[in-house]
Amino acid sequence: MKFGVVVSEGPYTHQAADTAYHFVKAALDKGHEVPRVFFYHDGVNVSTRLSVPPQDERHIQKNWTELAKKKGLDLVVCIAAAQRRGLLDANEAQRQGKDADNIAEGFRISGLGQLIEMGIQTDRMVMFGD
Amino acid sequence: MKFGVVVSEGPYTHQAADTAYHFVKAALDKGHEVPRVFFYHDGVNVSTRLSVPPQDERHIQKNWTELAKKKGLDLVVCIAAAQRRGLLDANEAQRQGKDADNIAEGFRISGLGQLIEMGIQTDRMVMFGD
Amino acid sequence: MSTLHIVNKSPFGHGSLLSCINHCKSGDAVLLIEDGVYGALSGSVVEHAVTTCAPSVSIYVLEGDAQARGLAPEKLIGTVKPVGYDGFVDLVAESDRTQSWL
Amino acid sequence: MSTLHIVNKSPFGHGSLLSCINHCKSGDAVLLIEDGVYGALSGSVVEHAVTTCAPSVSIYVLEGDAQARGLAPEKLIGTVKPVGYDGFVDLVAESDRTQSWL
Amino acid sequence: MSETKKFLYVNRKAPYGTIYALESLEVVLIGAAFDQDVTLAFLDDGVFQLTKGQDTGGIGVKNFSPTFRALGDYEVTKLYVEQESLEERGLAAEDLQAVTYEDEDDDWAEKPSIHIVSRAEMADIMADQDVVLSF
Amino acid sequence: MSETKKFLYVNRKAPYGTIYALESLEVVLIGAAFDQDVTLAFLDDGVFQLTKGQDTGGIGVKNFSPTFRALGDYEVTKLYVEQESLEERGLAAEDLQAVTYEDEDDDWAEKPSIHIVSRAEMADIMADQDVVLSF
Repeated sequence: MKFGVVVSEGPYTHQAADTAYHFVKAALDKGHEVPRVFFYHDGVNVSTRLSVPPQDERHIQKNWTELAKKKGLDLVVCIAAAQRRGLLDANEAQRQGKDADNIAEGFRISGLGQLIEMGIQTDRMVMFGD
Repeated sequence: MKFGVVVSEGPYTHQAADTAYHFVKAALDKGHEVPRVFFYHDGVNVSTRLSVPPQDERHIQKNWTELAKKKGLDLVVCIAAAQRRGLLDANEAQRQGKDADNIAEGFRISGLGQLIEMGIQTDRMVMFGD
Repeated sequence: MSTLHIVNKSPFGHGSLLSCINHCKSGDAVLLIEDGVYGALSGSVVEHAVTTCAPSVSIYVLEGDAQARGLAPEKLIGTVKPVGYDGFVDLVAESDRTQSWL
Repeated sequence: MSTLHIVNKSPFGHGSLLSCINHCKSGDAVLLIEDGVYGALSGSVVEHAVTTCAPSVSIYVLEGDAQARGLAPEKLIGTVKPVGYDGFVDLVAESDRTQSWL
Repeated sequence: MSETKKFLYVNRKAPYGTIYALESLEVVLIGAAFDQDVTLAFLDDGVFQLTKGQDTGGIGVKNFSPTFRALGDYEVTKLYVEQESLEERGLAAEDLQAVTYEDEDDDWAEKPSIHIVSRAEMADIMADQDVVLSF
Repeated sequence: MSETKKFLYVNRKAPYGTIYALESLEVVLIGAAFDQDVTLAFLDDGVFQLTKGQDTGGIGVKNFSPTFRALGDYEVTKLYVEQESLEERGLAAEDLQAVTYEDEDDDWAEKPSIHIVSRAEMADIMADQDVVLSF
């Protein structure tokens, strides 16, 4: 079965990004497909590569990046939500005249249409948020 | 009178950073002092200079930076909360081996002791959060 | 020795306003801001809790937040007093401490 | 045609669980995750609402979240069924849709 | 894409205090281009999104309530508001702004998009969807 | 700094679902170095922070509940828990972990740091502070 997943809250602040991660891993382990994970609202903050959590804590962004690499996940960060909150990839930074970017490997910035498309193309959608 | 102010939530997601801004402006207009504003929890996200809100929306980070410049505010971003969430200044980025930084002008990163110190040295503390 | 309590959440989805009211002492003030302003609506299921909290406790509502949400003055509980950001500042200065019910 | 309702907030501070229960239909399932697991505590003020929602609605609690919060099995309402992340996945697959009460 | 699914947008949060209401509306507007069967549900504090007379001048935030009135142009015409949620908040139908659409199948007659429904009807609407998005 | 103020840390949120409980504890630990008069209040969902038997292995998040037991070493010895909040949640005093300190004024006798108080007593404690920090 194909699952679409939405993450709506930022890392560490809310548990949503953690629960979604464990859910996606369990779904893949059971042989389901997770063609896309969509990060919306504060969920876009998961994608920053500048996070430096304490040594004894999980590294939420790295967990997602590694899972994406291993399983070929499509991690999509909503562009509108990301712009407001200061999450940019190199292209966006150049286009907006910003001197730095902060998106981690494994995440890509795209539009809200990708969320709707995920709803159409998957069998189930699960939202994790606040 | 001296007011200390704490902002505990991120920009746009919650109204806290806006309400705090209007409160600080009103306090200064009435002749009070606001020696420090402390950004904690997701409040540290206010300090990113990479935010690109829609043209017809307020620019929360710029509002704070300009108010700080005009009135000499001390905008302190909690280092522990900032590290988790991927907010770094140039020094921190170098120290952590990160290839980019994102703190805006007018904000400085420092420790939680600055919050306690603010509580000791001001007459009133007001917290804005979720 | 009085406290300014600040409530910023809707009382219909969150327990903050009721918890605040249950911990108020005579002479305290409660300021409703942000989504907290809905607590000032007359005719709601929390109106009784708000009105029986007064008169020993004064209830204020931040005007800009009430207007943003379309709460016209005639929709508000009669004893609730509207204040602007400047009135908010005065309330903080006049109280001995503030407590935000986050 | 059944729905898996997912509740992630404590029912003591937030209205989500009660609102969810009020919108459940016979045959639906409710999964309590994150701070929502507190809704499975026996002896609490929301126990009655949870137990009268069943038996036509099944209530599940995410084990890892319950253990993290120190909710031992004997503290939970007897009819609530614990599931792991794999059971969560099965519940999603077996239902026709999920609805998160954020 | 030829498949048509029933999308329900569930709005349970008040406007302005948090961004969810605004960002929900952004999804609805983008989603309208996908020709799906779209319904919006307003319950709990979500009913506050539709109150009339919203004026955000005093808080320096953009007033997005007029955008609801544009939904008809995007063929989003089913907005269900829960009666019990209104009553608990001391609100009635007349406290909500008018949102209408022009019905192309009925000589472009102007019709209301907002329908007040009972909690039981809302539960039926929720149970009749393919995809439920919560904000 | 010679001035001593009364600091109250108000904890009203559950642990793990959000970070407030953990980041509150980080403030308390740093604040302990400032030699102020520190009190912690646990009410509403905040009482869940002190439950015993927390085991976060299944969710991959750090278990910070043992840190409360270290507060005595930082001379943070006043933890007030509201009785009514416990009861509403089906909890009793024995569901909380033991937190103690060694009283240097009483021959280092081990004493409980946690005190169960009524809602009215909690209101009195809140009204007796200089600075109230809410988490």
